[in-house]
Amino acid sequence: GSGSSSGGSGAAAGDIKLGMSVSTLNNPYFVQLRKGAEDEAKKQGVALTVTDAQNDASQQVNQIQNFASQSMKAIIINPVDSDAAGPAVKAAERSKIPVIAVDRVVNGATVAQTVASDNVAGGKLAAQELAKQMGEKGKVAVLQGVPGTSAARDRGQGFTEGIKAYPDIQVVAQQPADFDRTKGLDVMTNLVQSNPGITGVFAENDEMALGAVKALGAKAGKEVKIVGFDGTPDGLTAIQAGTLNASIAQQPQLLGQQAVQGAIKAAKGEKIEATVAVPVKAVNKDNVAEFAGS
Amino acid sequence: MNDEILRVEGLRKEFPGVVALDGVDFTLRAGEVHVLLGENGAGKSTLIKMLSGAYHPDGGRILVDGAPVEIRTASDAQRLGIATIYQEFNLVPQLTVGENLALGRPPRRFGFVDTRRMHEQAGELLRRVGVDVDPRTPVARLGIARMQMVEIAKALGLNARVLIMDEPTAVLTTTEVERLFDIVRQLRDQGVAIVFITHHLEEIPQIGDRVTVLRDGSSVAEVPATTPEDELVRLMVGRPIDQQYPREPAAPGGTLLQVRGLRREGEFADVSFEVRAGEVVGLAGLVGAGRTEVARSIFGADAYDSGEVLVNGSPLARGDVHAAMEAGLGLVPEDRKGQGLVLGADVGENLGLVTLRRASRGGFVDRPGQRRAAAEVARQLGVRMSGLGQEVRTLSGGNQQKIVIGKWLLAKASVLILDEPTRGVDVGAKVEIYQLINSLTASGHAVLMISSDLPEILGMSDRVLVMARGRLVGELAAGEATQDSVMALAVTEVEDARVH
Amino acid sequence: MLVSTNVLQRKPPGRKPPAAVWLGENGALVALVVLAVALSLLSGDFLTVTNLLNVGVQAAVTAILAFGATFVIITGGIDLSVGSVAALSAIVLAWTATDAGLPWPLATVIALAVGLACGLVNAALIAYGKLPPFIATLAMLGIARGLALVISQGSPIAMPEAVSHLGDTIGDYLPVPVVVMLIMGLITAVILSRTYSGRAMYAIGGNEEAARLSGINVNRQKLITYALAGLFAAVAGIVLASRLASAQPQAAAGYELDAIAAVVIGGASLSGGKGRAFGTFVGALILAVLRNGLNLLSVSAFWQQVVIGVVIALAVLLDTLRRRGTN
Amino acid sequence: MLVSTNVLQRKPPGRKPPAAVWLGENGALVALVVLAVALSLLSGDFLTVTNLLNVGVQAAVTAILAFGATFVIITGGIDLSVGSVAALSAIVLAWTATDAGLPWPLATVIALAVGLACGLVNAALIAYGKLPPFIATLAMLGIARGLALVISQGSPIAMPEAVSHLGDTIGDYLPVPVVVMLIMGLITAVILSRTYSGRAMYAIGGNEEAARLSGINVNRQKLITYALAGLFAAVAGIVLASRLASAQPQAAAGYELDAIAAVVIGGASLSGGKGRAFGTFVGALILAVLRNGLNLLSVSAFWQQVVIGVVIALAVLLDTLRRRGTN
Ligand SMILES: Nc1ncnc2c1ncn2[C@@H]1O[C@H](COP(=O)(O)OP(=O)(O)OP(=O)(O)O)[C@@H](O)[C@H]1O
Ligand SMILES: Nc1ncnc2c1ncn2[C@@H]1O[C@H](COP(=O)(O)OP(=O)(O)OP(=O)(O)O)[C@@H](O)[C@H]1O
Ligand SMILES: [Mg+2]
Ligand SMILES: [Mg+2]
Repeated sequence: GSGSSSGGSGAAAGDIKLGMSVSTLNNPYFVQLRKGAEDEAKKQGVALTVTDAQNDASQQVNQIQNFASQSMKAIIINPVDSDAAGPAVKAAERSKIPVIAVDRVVNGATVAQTVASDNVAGGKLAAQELAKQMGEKGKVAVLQGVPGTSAARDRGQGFTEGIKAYPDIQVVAQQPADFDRTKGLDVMTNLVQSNPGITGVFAENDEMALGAVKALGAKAGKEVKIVGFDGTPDGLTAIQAGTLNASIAQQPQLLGQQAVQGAIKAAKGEKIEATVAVPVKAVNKDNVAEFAGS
Repeated sequence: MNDEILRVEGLRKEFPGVVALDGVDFTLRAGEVHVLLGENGAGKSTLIKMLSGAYHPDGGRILVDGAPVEIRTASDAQRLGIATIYQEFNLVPQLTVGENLALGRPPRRFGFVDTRRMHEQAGELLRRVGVDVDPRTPVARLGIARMQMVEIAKALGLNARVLIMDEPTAVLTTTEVERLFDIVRQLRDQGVAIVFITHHLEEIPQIGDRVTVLRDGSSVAEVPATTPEDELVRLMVGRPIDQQYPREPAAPGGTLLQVRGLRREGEFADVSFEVRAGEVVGLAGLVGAGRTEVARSIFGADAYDSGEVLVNGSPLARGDVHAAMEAGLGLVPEDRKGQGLVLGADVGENLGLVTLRRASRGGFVDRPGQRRAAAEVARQLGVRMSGLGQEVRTLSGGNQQKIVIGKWLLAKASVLILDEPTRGVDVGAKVEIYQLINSLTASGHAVLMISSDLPEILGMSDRVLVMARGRLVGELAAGEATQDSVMALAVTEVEDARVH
Repeated sequence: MLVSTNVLQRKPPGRKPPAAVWLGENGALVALVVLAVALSLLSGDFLTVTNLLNVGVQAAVTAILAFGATFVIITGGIDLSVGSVAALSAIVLAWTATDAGLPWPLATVIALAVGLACGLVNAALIAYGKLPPFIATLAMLGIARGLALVISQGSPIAMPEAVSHLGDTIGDYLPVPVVVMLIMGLITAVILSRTYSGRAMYAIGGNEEAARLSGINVNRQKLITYALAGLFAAVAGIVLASRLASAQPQAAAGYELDAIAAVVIGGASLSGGKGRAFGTFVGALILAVLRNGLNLLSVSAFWQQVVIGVVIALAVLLDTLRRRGTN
Repeated sequence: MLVSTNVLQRKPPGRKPPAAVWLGENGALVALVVLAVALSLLSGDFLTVTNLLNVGVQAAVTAILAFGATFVIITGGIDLSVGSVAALSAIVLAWTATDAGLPWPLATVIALAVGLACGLVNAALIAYGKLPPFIATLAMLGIARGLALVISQGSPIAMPEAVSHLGDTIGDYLPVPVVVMLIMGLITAVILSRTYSGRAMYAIGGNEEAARLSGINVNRQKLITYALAGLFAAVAGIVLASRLASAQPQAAAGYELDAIAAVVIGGASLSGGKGRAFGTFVGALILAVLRNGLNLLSVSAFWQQVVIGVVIALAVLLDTLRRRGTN
């Protein structure tokens, strides 16, 4: 089973109960993040409860409130939206429960620690990586995530800023594919029709990138360079196969692991760093072996 | 008796709050027409629904050919050779006539429905009952009367040994009734046993052999069909009725309703007449003559192409029910289920529907006041119900009809158009409705009454208009109107307004 | 008088005790109670004042949307746009109050007007354009969401401080969303049972043709019905945004199904003519209690959807079986 | 007898020319043609063979789901679970073929059986449990999705090579999904118009009581109806996963609304008794053409939803207005 509450085997960490609200489990990236957290919790022998906010900010508030009534010792929040997470965190604050933010920052309230890799920075890195692969010239299409979500916003913003540095690269189309592989396939197929000269694709997550890989068939990774985001297992496999050129790996498992470590410390009342930066890395054919193992 | 097909012993059926049947005994022989008689709500329909598998009895038993049987579903009944024409139509409006006739048992070829043969067979059946309608017409396009004929054809198609007909004549005119009786007699002579329910007592000696009278859910008598009407009424209602059509003419006043040159392409043309205060004007004609269409157009329920309707001298906007009501018109529609009632709502709610606006102040409804008024009308009409809270769907057919009339009686419309108002209403309650019509006209209101029940038209109208093929073909004063004179007009050869 | 009147009951009316009648009409309530009892046995955290207030807050937005949907469903229609309209209204409020710099009371009025307008467009398409309600409101679902994104440029907008208090508590305990939910519920109950329009909604849903021939201006009443749904959606959107102190263009996505589910669990029928404010309220509470309980019990995320599905089916099954038992 | 019966019939049948009848019954087709013409004027890339085949492929999954939903909607029901069931079936196929190591034909049969089973559970809840279809299938929506997540642990599973050919083309051009869609459409048309069950579906949707009293075993026909919807969903799920060569637990989320919209755009009524396979096909094409066109025209992400909403409303409006003109 995919039991999310990994019971503590040893009483080493006492009866520490942690709650974690993940923005969505619709996406392998967050499934990885959860896995990292659960593995760490098991290792440290604490009870961790994971809930899925299904990309709905208000449901996330509900979950944080519910954690507070369950008297969790610390709460990990993976915000659906940075701004909307504020009131939720405030609610926990009132109950004097420390909150760790993971993957996205929380605005409008103070958290004990933020464990994140920067999406905007990731977007910039993606622009650099794609430019490098394309020889700094050509036409690019962008597959956007669900409009209005912070990941789509930040990655898009980072990419747009980053790509400006390359005057010979033109962004000829930006279309939403909702972080979904099927939509990535359909939208890419359509874009190839209207923009036959595309030589580069940036997809705001690996799922859409893999859809684009399908759409481009034999051209994927060769005539048309594709850069994804997240470094999911399927994405890494595609990089090894040479159909995906690169992905911005955020090491979600590491994020989850760090967050749990921070939460345990906070629960015990220890002092912790305000921010833990988990590096983003461009994964490509050259370094994919390092990541594939993890 | 050796030719006895069906026997019912001590049958009981209870609904929440009502015992519909309380120990009914009844026998049916091959080759007879057995009439079931009883007031509205006496339990006739409930009884036959247990024979057809629509309801399951709470007590008693049913024997077919001397052996007790369980009839749980419609297919059980079909297997036993029992076919039923229900009081409320059971047709699928979206499907074609042919498909409705073969519903549940379409002819098949290689496992697939054989549409061609289905429609051929349907054509034959329709010819047998004498309706000339294309089997490929969707049922939704038929009028009430022709739907009834389709129902009859559908039951005939089952080639049953027992044929049950629940008020088949309620919406038919003399012509179709004659036609139906011919068919019934043929079937009877072939040995089919027929259960026949009607509120038209004059039909009993014409078609029946024996009569079983139900009262308050029990069988109270079994008499030959030749029993005099008075005696039947006494058995049914418990006391005699002295006058069936108690019309008390009022002095006619000014013109309330004027219809001038009304025409709708393909439906009716040149319809002009007036109705004066205090009058009851009857509108007669064969089925399909277009009376319903004219009535609906006057009331604004349908639009028309040209012509004019004036109420109290002022012209009425076309196709605007609301305006018609404001001006003082009312319409009791012929199709109570489709147009008259909110079946899922309760009696009080339905009775209060027309007067809802009037009972509202500043948007809020005076519900206690509405309930009181509803209770009063229900009492006047003798509605048999467990209370104002009973869902209209569960009322007997005749009682439903009383609700449709009742809600318009509450509205006190100055010109009330009644389309088949006493369809399915028992003799006693009919008299009550006629009395109410009298009191309306006595207080200066007027009534335009469409009815396929010719005696009713003759008995209650001060003046009779006759329509044929979408045109008004004649007008008869109360004195000159007789069965023959009206029918003679109804079949006049005129140019058909319905031909394009 | 020749005819006897309506006292034909040989069987004594056989009235049920009032409690039974009331329960009979509120089958969903039984399900809610069963659910609550089960949860308080399973989790010590469930039956605490704070948690129950949380459940109230968590039910509020769905309940308000569902109250609006109740009107529509009673007329035999459906409104898929409520979630999107809620988001659009909130975005309009936040945008007019911050970017356009209008005072917040004016911004609030504009936001409510936007909700109303969306409802009126739905109604016009349905009543005059004869579109099936499913299609008209599905179109509005996309349009309102799209406009919310366009106006906000895809980013959340902070709510004006003053309005955000709608997400707070009165005193230390009483959460404002709960109060708003109760008020909207009361308004719904009064409209449905006491006003002309409310009664007309039942008639239209029961038999539109009969309603029309009884002089009810069906088109006008449909305008009122969908306008109310739009207005309620705007209120729900504002409450939601206040809780988050931020108006999100993606807020309340998918809530339409929850709202409709609450109405149907509450005993309404999608074919119209049936439904009550109290039933809808109970329906919304069942959904909120269920989600809250699953969190408290730490049911794994993947299994939660399964459990929610099973419990919703069971809750309504309980109701239909019980009702069949009575008949 | 006073009159011969035949004088009653005066009105000649008044048939319209066949083309008009056909168009009149396929109003959505007009909308599709208008849309296609508009797009080919706006974008030179639209009217190419490749692009049209793309549109076909992109319509396939929705169309297959919608064919299944057509059965349900004709009976007056609704099926919200088709998207989830599609995902579950695909996951089951991929999982049994890879993790459990079964041969792919067996895995495929199991996947189809899973879809069928989901449909049967829906039907049992509706026919025997008397649950409203909305609730029963909403429950199944959650249950099937949850099970897909549980089985897959939330991660995509690779599809067996052999099955993935379903996503390829026959020869150089003809895409298999298009072929599958056409076959499923044909099956739907034949079932609806030629089989006992198909005709029974119309009868049940038009007047359930009449159907029952005519000896149709309504419960059994509902079982068949929802079972077909489940089976079609499984086929859609397998086609979808084959296109990606990977079964995704979140695949086809939200597709239920698209499927229902396709059916309704195609002329069916949610109150039952109406609907045709060809109409549904056209409805699904309209949605696919629309999405394809927006990509070709590079409409901005935020505006896309607005445009889709407006065009859907206009397409159906065109149909209702035209129909009103004729009558
Ligand atoms: N489903 C039901 N639920 C509750 N009461 C019912 C139901 N069906 C019938 N009844 C009641 O049973 C009684 C008998 O009804 P039934 O329809 O058999 O009368 P009927 O003799 O056919 O009358 P009519 O001449 O008006 O058709 C009525 O009081 C009716 O209200
Ligand atoms: N013999 C016929 N030939 C052609 N159309 C007919 C015929 N009979 C009826 N119709 C049409 O069927 C519809 C309804 O018929 P219905 O049997 O209800 O009669 P009606 O028009 O209501 O007349 P009435 O109320 O006088 O019986 C009308 O549109 C009518 O024009
Ligand atoms: Mg009866
Ligand atoms: Mg008529």
